[in-house]
Amino acid sequence: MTATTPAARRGGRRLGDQAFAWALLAPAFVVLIAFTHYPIIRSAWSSAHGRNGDLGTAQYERLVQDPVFWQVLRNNLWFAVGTVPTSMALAILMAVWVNNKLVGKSFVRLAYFTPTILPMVAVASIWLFFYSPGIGPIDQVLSALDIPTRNWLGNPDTVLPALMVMMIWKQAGFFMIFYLAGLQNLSPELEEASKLEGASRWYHFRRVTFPLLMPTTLFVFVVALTDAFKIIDHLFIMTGGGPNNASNLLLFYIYDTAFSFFDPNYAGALTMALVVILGLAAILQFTVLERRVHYR
Amino acid sequence: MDTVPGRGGLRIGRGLETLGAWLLGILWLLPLLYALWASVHQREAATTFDLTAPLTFDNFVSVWQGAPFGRYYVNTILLVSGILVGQLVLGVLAAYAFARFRFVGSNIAFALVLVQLMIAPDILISENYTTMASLQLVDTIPAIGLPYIASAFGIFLLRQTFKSMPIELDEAAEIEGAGRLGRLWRVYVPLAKPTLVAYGLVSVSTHWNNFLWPLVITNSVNARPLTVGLAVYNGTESGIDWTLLSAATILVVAPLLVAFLIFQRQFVQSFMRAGIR
Amino acid sequence: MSEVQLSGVTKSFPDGHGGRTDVLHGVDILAPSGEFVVLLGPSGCGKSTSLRIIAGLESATGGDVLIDGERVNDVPAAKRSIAMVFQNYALYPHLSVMENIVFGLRVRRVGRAERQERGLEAARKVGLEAYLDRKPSQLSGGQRQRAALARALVSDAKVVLMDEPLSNLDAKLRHQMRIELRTLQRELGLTVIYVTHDQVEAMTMADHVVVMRDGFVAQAAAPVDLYTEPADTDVASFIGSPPMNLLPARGSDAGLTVSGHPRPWSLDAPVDTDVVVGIRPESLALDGTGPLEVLGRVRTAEVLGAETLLTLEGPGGDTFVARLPGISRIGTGTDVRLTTTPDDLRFFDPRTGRSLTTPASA
Amino acid sequence: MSEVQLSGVTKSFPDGHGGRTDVLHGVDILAPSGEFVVLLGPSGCGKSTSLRIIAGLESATGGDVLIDGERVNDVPAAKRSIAMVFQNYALYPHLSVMENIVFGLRVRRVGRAERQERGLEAARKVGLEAYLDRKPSQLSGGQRQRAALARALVSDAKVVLMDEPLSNLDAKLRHQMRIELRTLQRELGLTVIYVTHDQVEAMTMADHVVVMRDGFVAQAAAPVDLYTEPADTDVASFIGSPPMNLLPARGSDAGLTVSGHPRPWSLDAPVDTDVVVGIRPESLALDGTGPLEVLGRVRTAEVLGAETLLTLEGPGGDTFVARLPGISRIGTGTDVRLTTTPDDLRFFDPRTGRSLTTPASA
Amino acid sequence: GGGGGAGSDGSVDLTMYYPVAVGGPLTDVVDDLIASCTEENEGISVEAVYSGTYADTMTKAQTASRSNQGPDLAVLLTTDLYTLMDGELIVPLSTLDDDLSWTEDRFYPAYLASGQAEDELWSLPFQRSTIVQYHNKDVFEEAGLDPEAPPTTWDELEEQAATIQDSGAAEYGLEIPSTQFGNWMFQAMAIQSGVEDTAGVDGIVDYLDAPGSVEALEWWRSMTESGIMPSGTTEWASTPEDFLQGRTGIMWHTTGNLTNVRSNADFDFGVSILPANTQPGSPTGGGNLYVFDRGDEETRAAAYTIARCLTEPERAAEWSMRSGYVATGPEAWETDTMVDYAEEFPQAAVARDQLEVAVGETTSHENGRVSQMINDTIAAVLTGQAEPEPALTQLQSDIDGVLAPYQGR
Ligand SMILES: Nc1ncnc2c1ncn2[C@@H]1O[C@H](COP(=O)(O)OP(=O)(O)OP(=O)(O)O)[C@@H](O)[C@H]1O
Ligand SMILES: Nc1ncnc2c1ncn2[C@@H]1O[C@H](COP(=O)(O)OP(=O)(O)OP(=O)(O)O)[C@@H](O)[C@H]1O
Ligand SMILES: O=P(O)(O)OC[C@@H](O)CO
Ligand SMILES: [Mg+2]
Ligand SMILES: [Mg+2]
Repeated sequence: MTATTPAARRGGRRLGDQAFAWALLAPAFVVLIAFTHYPIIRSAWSSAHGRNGDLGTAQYERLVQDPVFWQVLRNNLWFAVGTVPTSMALAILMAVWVNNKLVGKSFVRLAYFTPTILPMVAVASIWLFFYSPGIGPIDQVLSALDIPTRNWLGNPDTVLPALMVMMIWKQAGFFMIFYLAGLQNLSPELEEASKLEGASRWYHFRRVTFPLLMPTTLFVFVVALTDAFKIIDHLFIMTGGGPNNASNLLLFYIYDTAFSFFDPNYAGALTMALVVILGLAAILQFTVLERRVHYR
Repeated sequence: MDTVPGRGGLRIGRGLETLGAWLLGILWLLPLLYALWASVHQREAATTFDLTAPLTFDNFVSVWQGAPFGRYYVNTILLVSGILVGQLVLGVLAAYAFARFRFVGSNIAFALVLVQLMIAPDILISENYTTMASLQLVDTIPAIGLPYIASAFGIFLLRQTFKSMPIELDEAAEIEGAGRLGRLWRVYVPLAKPTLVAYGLVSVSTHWNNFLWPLVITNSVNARPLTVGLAVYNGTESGIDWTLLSAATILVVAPLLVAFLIFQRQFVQSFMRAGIR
Repeated sequence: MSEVQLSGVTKSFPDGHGGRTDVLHGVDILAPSGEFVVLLGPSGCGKSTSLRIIAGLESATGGDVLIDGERVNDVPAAKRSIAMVFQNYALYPHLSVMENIVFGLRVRRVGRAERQERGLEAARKVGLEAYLDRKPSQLSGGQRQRAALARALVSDAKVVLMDEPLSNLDAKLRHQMRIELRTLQRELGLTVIYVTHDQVEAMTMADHVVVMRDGFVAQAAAPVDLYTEPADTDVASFIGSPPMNLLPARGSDAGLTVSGHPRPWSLDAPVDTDVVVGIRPESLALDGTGPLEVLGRVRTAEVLGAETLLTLEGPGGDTFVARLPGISRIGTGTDVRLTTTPDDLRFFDPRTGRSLTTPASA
Repeated sequence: MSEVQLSGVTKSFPDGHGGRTDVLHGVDILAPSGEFVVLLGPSGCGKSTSLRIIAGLESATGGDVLIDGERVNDVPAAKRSIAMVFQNYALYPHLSVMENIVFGLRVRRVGRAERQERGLEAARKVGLEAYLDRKPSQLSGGQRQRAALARALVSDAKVVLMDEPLSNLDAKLRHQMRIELRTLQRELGLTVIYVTHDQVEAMTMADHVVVMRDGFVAQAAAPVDLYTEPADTDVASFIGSPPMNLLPARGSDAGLTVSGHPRPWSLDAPVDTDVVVGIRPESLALDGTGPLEVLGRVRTAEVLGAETLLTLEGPGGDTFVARLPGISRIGTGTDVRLTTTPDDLRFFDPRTGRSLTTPASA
Repeated sequence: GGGGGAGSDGSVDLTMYYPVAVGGPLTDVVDDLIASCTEENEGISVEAVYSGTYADTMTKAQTASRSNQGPDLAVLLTTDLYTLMDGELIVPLSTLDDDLSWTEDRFYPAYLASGQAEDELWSLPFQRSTIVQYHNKDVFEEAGLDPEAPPTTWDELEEQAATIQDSGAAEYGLEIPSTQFGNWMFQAMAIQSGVEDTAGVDGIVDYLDAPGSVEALEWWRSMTESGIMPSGTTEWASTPEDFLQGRTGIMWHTTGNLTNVRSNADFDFGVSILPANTQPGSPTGGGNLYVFDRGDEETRAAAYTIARCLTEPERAAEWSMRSGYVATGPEAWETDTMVDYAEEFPQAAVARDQLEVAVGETTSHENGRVSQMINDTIAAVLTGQAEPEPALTQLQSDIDGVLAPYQGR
């Protein structure tokens, strides 16, 4: 709302600013175009081709009729719903905790951040072990407590939640870092003012800290949502999307289609579907949220 | 050190919070703790948690010998530092444009940037391989890094950070005669330090651990990063040996852990708004 | 040469609901080269906005900004070579006091040694030499203000804008700084445009005072003229602390009847005309030697040390203030008789508020 | 009841190099319930720090903070029910003026209607009723300060701390606010601790004035006493604007020889003793009726409107200031003869600076 | 990178991709084998590129080939044969060698068969396997079973598994992994139930709805339901660990895991051929050496030379012992070192012996998609989402749809 840029401030009359802004963007755009936009256009182009090379909407007709596509889409939506709010909430909580006076602050910070540091290829294997029925620590603890154990990853009902837990674990500390940096932008005097008003820490958080962290939240939200559609490394090792696609996600399906089924045309169509879904989500996020974000 | 009043007064609440923070921390650390445990035990003990099980460093020895880790470290460091420098330079410049200038097409340009946030380069490996091939870059470190150096993530993050900075500081510098780049360099960048450090750590972690693209685009030990060495121990077709995998994991992440411990204090800097009222 | 001029400058801000708020309605200010111009006016009247427009931080919605006669509306701030003390300091939180002060010198690639020297000198002028390594967050409010001031002093700019640069300093320091600033300004031939709420500053430092009100210039004059010949009742009641008393009066054959006083003043007043009489509080004397009589009942008595302010209620129910020298211990409720002289009186048109004695200005 | 007391409070900050800077060295302040106490002192002397310690925003390194006789060092700020106007406002940037003002009322779950009403009333008191929907970034400096003030006024707290709450307001508004604040304080029986650099504020509003210097209390007294009987030369030269003139003198059989004056004053002075003589600028009169003579050559003459300040150089080379009523047009370089009376003189020990007439205080 | 091509001095640089499908540093072994071959064949140098799992290697080979930077030689799954042919990535060996009769001497026919299609030989057997049955002798003893008499029929298998479980000697009697290569396991059961042509004819799979196939899947499901096997799906990658931990008395797994089990089991274990329903049998498995269609003739010839060299008996024996894979032909088994090895570690010979009853692994067009579809159906049945018969019928018709374009080519 108050985000008037200096250019805006001067009524944007300086032609120089236009050229300058584009010059600032140029290097990034060269790389983006070369390695993102152009490939996407190529895959869009290939999605417009049938198996035999004819131009047409064959791939999209296939897509609409493909039950696996609809299932991975459903999975992915649940996956996003299950992971995004939780990991964001945990991230803020963690950030507030380690930003305060806390015994062993640096250690706790490190602990929260380790999931980001650990390579997915290795971590997925470790989680595979955690979840493995019987010998895995989770089941060992459960059976010690006389709670029935289960085949977490081998059961279509539990596999997605199990992966969500892991995703939350992986993401929360990652987002925490940005919230922590965001907290540094807040003036400590505001907290002092709230204290004097007798506000509880929660109240201050709700009414002051959180609203002022909105720029970070917008960022984290967009990233978390795209990540929910994007992070699939663990699937390669943990479930391969199974059992029977119960844990399959859109991008993994795209990957499979492109590199296991060697069907680039259909993969292109799926990719376009992903672009459209995330694009719509992003537009929604920006039109709804950006307006509410107070930047300064 | 004085304790600020009230920090003492709410001792119980604080205590509970501390407890909660620690519990969560330990929970979060479990996979790493497990990796530590497994890496120093024989295979039988790795899954049973018998505290009396003998310790061994054989896993590290055999892992170290299993792949040219020395060379991989060098490659990885070159790779991540190259990517980081690229990302920071391109990201800072682009974010500055988005945060502080109003220009024709800015919304479209920003949307085009966000596209990269949505489409992982992993999905585009086929096309990107072709590009690298035509650039004669296959099997080189730059080939691993190039697709990532314009990071939508970084641009977006820095845009948000720059946008939240007090405009007064920009104005003060402008008055002092600092040009647009001068202000970026002397005001925005230093003030964004916590974010830059956070981003740096995240970027380094990500690319330190990236696997698929490096595997595909490189062939030789001269260009390959650590994760490719690690992956040898992740042979899922015959079952995983968690002791070796863990030892390899520890070898791979140890530098990152150290880097985090060194840099984590940088998140907390003196107060951004102290100079303004 | 560095004359600064605003000519017919208007400014409106978006009001956040899609409309715009007009903040300046055609402001004309002339700051001749090498002169010290003070902007005075009520809170929110547009002083800071005017400064920011001169600096190039804000664009004028209309009108011209001229420096040395050239229109600079489109010249970016960085190119105008103007120094400024911001009302809210705008210190760089990540830099030490010294680094803050010499920031501009670094930008202009002044060598390290010279930078140090000039920075130190400026710091010394504002009494911050002991705090050079501190970060702004470790300074007191007044120290921050002084750091901001030093940053402007160290620059080479010939035009310096200062937005209440001394508001958080104690009287003693402020007095020193006034002298320091004035000396510096004269020595270097700076053109200074200076916003202040402190009338002592305005009166003692200014070559010209520009009084603003609600986004336009109410009067521009030399300080003494402003004090003695306010252009209208608004200026009259704004200048002076406490300001001029304004009492309703009506002329008749018998003279001028002021605020229900039983005895009209024998003055040559137009018959049957309402007029507003202005009397400065210090023109009312308790000793009773003046020819004109003013009666009142003491409502409050404020002892300031060097003087005492009596707030009185006249026979017509109007409140006015008298400023008596020294410590006066008159009790509340006492009826007193004060006198004044015709020369100390000012007359205003009750309808327009305009002075009936001075030619209308700006 | 809400008496506030600091007793032997010390405070040190980490200096960033591993050491610590001592900022308060044992401060004793007593603010009796329902009284208006003003903290006065040079920039950086520890006023804000003291307020922050009272509020509980900063902990005392040593000493006790007492509210109604109870030690509250460990009571969190939120539980002390103290309102405060921050020197740098600390407005919530994302909230409108209205929301800022009633923030505390919302915290305390005051109903919406009452909140609106009280918020509006406070806004009206500070003249912000037209700006209720604005964000702080859309306000002028003085408007921000008033918003901060209104936020404190609206609270129910019995103890209110104000850190230079009027520094960015114009004289007229400041005058209104002084009256407003004082009235409110009396009506509600508030205990107010008030930091200001404006001596008029200090003198007119305070029941007690506490003068601080370098982290300790130099003098605590009623305003008039402080003015008339400063405890030492530092206080003497800090209070008053311009402050008391301090001239070196030496007693002899012939009387007191002041700053190289040819004719000693016939006063009962101890022989062969150095003494510092304090004369308030307003005690020097140009009309020559006083028995004691002070000679000087005019260095500068500053016309303030209601009065003129002459800076003079005495025969001994010392500089001093005379404050003459009205607009005086004496040219620079003129030799003038001023007089004063023995009653207006204060004497200080040249070594310790302590007053030789008042009992040592604080 | 991406070598391939005759140098001006007549030397040829080759790139070879290979996966490491079994844990641990087998890269050294491959490097050694390559080194000895290049030594033997002057003028040829080979860059051996470790390229992840089978799937990674396939991805990499495809991707790189599309930019003409692909390998000259690669070890890839035999099941990808049609996919590679359809992508026109490989060449039939007859274009490089007029007389391929040597291959019949060197390789077991079952292995050789999986390199053949459209009357051509396309690849040379390299790291080959079958599914074998591992059993934990300690557990058998504890359960009161004869450790030297592992089950040879499904009934025995069920019985013994139940005994193991009831006795508490192990948590599960049996584990048969159902992820990743579940289709491979399923094929074994189908073979054992007498289903014909499971290897696929001309790249077309049509055995899935055969009655034997349905019986096989019903049997598999019944074991997960009765609890002698874990419920739901069982992870390929963690099955060996379960076996090594003594959680299961018996597992079915690739012989490629033999060295892994051997070096990590702290108990005596036996290896036996898979039990019979109506007949014994197992599909073959593993990867062959393919010569890619790139570079000039000389390059392809050199690639063929190296491929042939790598399969020589001594090297095949070496590779078998170090990796656990089956040495690919009788000549290799007759080498001295191999003879000694087999004597000392008779379990190693089981997979070879099983070749008598082995069938080529299902190899189809669109192999990736088809095997994924089969795996999905298995998972659906094992997790109780579907019934075997309708699910398999549906599966077959879906696959028919996918393969329709290739029918009768
Ligand atoms: N965080 C800090 N670290 C170190 N020194 C500090 C810190 N905060 C304040 N100080 C120092 O403590 C002294 C007292 O500061 P304080 O803010 O109380 O002054 P003050 O009396 O309010 O001054 P002013 O009138 O200028 O606001 C100052 O010299 C200041 O530099
Ligand atoms: N960004 C803005 N959007 C809308 N109105 C604004 C904005 N900035 C300032 N104003 C309004 O413009 C008017 C003039 O503001 P300005 O800051 O120039 O006042 P000022 O004379 O400096 O007052 P003060 O003495 O209180 O600092 C004020 O009423 C203020 O509320
Ligand atoms: O693990 P391997 O090498 O025995 O190979 C198994 C594959 O053939 C399954 O399709
Ligand atoms: Mg202002
Ligand atoms: Mg202060």
